[in-house]
Amino acid sequence: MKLRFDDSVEAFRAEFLEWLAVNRPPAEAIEADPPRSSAYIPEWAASFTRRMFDDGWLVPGWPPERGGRNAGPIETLVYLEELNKANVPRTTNPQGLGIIAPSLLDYGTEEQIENYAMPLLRGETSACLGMSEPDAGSDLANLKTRAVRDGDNFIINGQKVWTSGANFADFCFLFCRTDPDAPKHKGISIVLMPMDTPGVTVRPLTEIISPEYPDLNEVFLDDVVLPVSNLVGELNNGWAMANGSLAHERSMVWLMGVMGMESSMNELLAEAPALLASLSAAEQATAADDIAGLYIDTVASRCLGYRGFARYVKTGSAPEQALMKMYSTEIRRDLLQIAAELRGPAALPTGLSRHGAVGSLDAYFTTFGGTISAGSSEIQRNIVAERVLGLPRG
Amino acid sequence: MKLRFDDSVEAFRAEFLEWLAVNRPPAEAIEADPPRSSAYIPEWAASFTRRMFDDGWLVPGWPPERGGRNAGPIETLVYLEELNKANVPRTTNPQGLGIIAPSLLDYGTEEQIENYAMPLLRGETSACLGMSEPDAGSDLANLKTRAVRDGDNFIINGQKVWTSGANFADFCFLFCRTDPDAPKHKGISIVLMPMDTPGVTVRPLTEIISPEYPDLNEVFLDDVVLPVSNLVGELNNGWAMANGSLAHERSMVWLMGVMGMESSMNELLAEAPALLASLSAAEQATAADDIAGLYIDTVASRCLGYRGFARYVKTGSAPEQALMKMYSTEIRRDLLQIAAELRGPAALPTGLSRHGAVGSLDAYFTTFGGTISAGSSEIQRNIVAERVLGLPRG
Amino acid sequence: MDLELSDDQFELRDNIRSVLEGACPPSVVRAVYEGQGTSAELWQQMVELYWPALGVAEDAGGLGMGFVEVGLLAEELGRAAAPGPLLAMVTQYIPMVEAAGAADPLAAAIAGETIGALAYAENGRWEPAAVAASAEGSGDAWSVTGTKGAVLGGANADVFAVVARTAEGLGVFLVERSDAAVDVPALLDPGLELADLEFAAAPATVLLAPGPDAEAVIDAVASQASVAMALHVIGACRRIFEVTLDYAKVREQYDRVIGSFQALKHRFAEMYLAVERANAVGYYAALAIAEDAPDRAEAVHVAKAAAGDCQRLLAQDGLQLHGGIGYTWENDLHFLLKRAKSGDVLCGGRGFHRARLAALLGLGEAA
Amino acid sequence: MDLELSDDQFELRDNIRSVLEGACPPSVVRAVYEGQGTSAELWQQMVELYWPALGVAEDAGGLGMGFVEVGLLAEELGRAAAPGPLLAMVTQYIPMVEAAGAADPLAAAIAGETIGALAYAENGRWEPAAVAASAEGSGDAWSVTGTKGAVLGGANADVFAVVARTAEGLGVFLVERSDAAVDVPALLDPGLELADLEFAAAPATVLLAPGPDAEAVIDAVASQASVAMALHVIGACRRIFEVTLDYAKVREQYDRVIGSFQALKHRFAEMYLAVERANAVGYYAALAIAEDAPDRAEAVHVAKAAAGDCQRLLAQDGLQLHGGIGYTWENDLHFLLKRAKSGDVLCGGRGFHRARLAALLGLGEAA
Repeated sequence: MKLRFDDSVEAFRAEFLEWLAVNRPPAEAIEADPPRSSAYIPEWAASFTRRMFDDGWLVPGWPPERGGRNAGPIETLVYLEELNKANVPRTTNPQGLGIIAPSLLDYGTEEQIENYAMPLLRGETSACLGMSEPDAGSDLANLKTRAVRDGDNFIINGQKVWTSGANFADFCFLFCRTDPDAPKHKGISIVLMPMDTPGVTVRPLTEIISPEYPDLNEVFLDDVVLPVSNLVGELNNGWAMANGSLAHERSMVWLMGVMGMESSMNELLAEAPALLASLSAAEQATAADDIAGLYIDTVASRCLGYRGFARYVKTGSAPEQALMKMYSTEIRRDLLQIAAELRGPAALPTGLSRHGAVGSLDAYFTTFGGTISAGSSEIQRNIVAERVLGLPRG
Repeated sequence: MKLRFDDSVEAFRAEFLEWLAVNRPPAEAIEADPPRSSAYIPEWAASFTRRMFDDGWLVPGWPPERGGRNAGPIETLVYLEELNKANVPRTTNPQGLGIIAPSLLDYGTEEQIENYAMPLLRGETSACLGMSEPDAGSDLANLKTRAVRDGDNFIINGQKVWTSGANFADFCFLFCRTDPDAPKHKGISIVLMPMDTPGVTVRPLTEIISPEYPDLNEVFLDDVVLPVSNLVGELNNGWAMANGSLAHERSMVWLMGVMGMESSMNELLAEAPALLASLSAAEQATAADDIAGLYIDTVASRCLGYRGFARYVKTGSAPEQALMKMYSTEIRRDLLQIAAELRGPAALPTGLSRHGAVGSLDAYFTTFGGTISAGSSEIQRNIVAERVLGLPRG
Repeated sequence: MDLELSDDQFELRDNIRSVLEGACPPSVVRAVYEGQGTSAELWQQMVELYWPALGVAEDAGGLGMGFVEVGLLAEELGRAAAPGPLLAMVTQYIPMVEAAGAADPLAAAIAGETIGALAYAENGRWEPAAVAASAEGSGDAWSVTGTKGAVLGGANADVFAVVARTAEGLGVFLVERSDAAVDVPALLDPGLELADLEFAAAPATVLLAPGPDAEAVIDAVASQASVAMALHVIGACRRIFEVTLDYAKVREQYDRVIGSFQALKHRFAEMYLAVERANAVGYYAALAIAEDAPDRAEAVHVAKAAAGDCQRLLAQDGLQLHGGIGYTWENDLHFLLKRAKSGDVLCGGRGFHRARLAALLGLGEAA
Repeated sequence: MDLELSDDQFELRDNIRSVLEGACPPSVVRAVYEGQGTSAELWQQMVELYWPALGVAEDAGGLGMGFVEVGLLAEELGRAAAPGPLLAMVTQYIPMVEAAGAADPLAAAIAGETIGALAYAENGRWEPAAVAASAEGSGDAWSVTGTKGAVLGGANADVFAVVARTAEGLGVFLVERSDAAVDVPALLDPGLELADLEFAAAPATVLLAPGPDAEAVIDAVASQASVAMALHVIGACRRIFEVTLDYAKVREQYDRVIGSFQALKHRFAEMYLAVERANAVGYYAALAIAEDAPDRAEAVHVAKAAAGDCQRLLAQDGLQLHGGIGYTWENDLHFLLKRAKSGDVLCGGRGFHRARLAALLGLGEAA
């Protein structure tokens, strides 16, 4: 155990900070056109992505020939930390940068890389991930969208739901069933689908907060024709690629949860004196105790994350993703619940911003995006119990 | 809804209080030889039981020919409340008085009533309930103790566990399997077994607190011979009688939980000023908040109990026993946890009394007798979910 | 002691519920949320049913029902997440006007001719000590200066009953809407019609002459309002529980209805307990008020604090167990979620009432 | 930043664990509980392994390991529910003696010739403000008057390092056992060897001369002791978790192993989180002490408070999920349950450390 990073890591940090100071998008530009949908690319984001990519800072962990600088995991961690501290979003299309582009580089053809992956990396386009379906929910094996071979084309019919960013994305990384007779886990393929293909209908699902900024969508696929050349990787190998795709950057996913909690905690601590001032002494003490409890969780999620990360660096496996996902999303929800109660009736106005200030009920409700999506807390608990603790299924 | 009882109920209460004032056992006698095992009968208890029975106050809800006075459920509630308020235990053999004696009156022969039930009611003997077994746990259907007919006798072999009071009881109300080929719920019978029958071995299971006062026992049955005349009710009808036996006074079981919580709460409120005095102002406020939360639970358990009781009086069915069992035992555990933390290191000495003062860790640990036995909290939650809320099994 | 509703009370509840199912289905709530409609028609229907007069004494022109019955109405309005002024009228403004013995304003309120709102809390605090708004004057000529926040039903009120401080203590003063600056923020739950008010030497008349008697009345009305709000929250929570339970019985995942998963079953048992717990102490408090029980003050705080516990769990698990569908605007669940959470912070939140309770139990600062 | 134990640290932990599995199996703990044995032999074995000297600087005759390593020892002692003076010696008395630079007492302690205990808390409070015991004198001639409660390891100690108040501030004084009235109550966990002490003008020598420097040392030693006690509690909790998990994998009810019931699975996930959470912040605090991090003070309170959360859940669910068998004296589980709960109230309980943390975060009264 040690608290400080090696000098080489600190040198890497310094180099990035120097670059960032020069190249960061102006805070006013971000504020004027903030990240909202998962696939909306404001102008500042497009140009910042391009600068990052050109200078080897968009995907520092990749080799130089792919636009990176072979940064190790610890350096990548420091890079992400500094972006967060600087309040600069690394991307406004996280699925595109984090999952789809690397999957294409791993499994795609040269042409697919050129036409689909590179524009993503240059900030020119955005992409969405077509996985969830109405009856499948979190259960990819139950996928029903069909792609039927017809000469050089696939004819695709089905429906996707909870598709983040489909209303702004240029293309979709679409999971569909190409062999209906195979066992459930087999027979799934991935196809690249431009969102303007005839037969694709996107219906935004407005959320319970800020209906003016929908991010989730239903995507209806009605005799959508795509060339077979849009197939990614091998036919019927989608399940394996999905696990590959989702595993990309999995070793860093925890950091988003930890940083989100830390930001909220810092915001709460900054506001707390003013919020506490109107309370009675006894209420102040119990509120302070609540906040202290949340602070413990903030520290704990950070320590758990860094410890798991150290294990990953050492052994290549980080078994605690499920625990971190469930924990960091739930404590953030708890923080925003307590902050809203502390704010009292002032928590009731809505629409201040997409996520609201800490302590608005708006912000409380948006935390359920974390506990429900990408494998609900209930599913994470199953995973912890079965895969980490070895309890029997059933 | 109304807060006050009818005048007739208040007249009943007054009559009982008058009797109790004259006949109650002296507090010093109780303190000198307190209730400990579930079947130990101190002298004061034997004579008090006899006086209660003779004057129609032991089982006031029964008809006069059985020693009661036909009191209605509301009167019976008031009677139990007043005994609790007066700190007088109604019996030191609750299974004998509450389950075994009434079951015998319902299902037993005249001879069984004369030889087994009446001595219980006169405070002359005590009895234990032989249900749980090592591999069956809470699952009576898995009962393995065998009774094999041999002429006019049963030959009984098997083992019971968690048998409260077996170390002091005069006889056991023994559940055993008399038809091994019948479906699990069938083929169970009840036999009266004097504890001094050859082949009966009792091994007290000392508890994690106060090992000097064991109440739970293992009971080993090794070729125990009992006359067929000791069979209670019909052969192979034990399951139905068990439900009948356990249902006796079920409408009042909640009251024990509520009264236990109220006693603990009152004790805690009385001690709280002294306990809080050594804390910092902030700690005082959070401790006060914790106690306020427990007070809410105390009031709530009382209100839920009385409401359920009113429903029972009205409709004859009280569906909330499972909820009340789980709730009242768990909040009592929570109260004793918080009280112990509040007491700090002073919670650590042991052996002050069987259950310890509120705030000792001794007392905390004994509360698990409530959450584990008689259907654990987990089983109660299943029952609530399936039988009350109609969620599917499996 | 009988803590179960009487047959008459059950009948009243069923009657209210059935009226609201017809007059205030989710589509009516949605119209208000989406700016496609107002609460006016619903309010008119309720006036015609004499609901504003439910708890008003018969000799004052009301239906003469007790406070338990008022609680039933508050709960059912929560269950429907009903928009509009009725909750504010029947649990805050009208009780204050009736307690003041002000015959004309009471008659106008009952008849639906005037919509009034009680302006009490400042800075989010539902307590006398927080009242900084002041009144000056005498006889019929008073003026009120100060601010009031999150006034329930204030958005559409014609008149405000303003609790204000004078040299003689607190009193209550009537101020016309036109004499106040009324700010109506965009709300998470627009149906509550909250308003923030500012009075700059606003002309006012006395409703309740300042002094110790007035303070006792203010306390009694505020207590009733707290219990009614508790029951309102509980009504929303019970409905969340019901729709979530129904959903769990039909929604399938991994080829099973999700309600058959034991972990969810146990959570439903917890939710059920939270609702029943809050309901039992909520009606106990209503009864304690109706019959002026000695533990009435404790019961009020217990009720609102337990409603706070209830909404914490029910909003959280109701939404969580619905999964993504509950997170969408087009599902009706969110009306209930927002009503439950909004109601918690009105009339004093969970923490406020727990602290007051602790003080009453002798465990801390005086209330 | 690397929050994982190093290979050396893992090796040390495994080594300690394996020694304790041999020298301190449950049968040894049971013998102490049942009055059939003492901790003396175990203590002697530990002395021979130089464990009392684990964290003492090499030039003072110790093994020169850091505070993280001391934490590992404390955790493993908790895992074994080990009886005897080692925990008190290695995490309280010896650090105080070493910090005081008292070569002879240190050498005697390391060699196992003297068993010492730190007498700090009064009235259950682990803080300077609670110290009412007073010392008078000068040079080598001092006397101490006052009472100390729940002194860890005090039952078998030969000498007490007593924190006492003087006109110059707090100091630490050595008092021989024979000069104190030592009361050893019957304890829930006799292995902790707690004692209540009374000093009536007891002859004493100066260990740490009173004044601001002494107060800083007392604070540092008390902080270390708190973190060590946190890790000790966590060690007991992790073992509760393991044996409960093992039990759930074999115990059948309703023809299934109980660990296959989803509601229990989710509770195991919660227990696992509680243990990992406390462990992560516990070692973070140890590291923060070892490297004198700027957030060291917060980290100490976080660690002990999180250990408090952990023992709440693990004692409760560990016992509950064992069912009746865990409730019996003959099962070994209760040694761990009692150690976990006892450790929580020592060195300041969960509530104390949360309140201190809140104060450090600027949220309330000054510490």
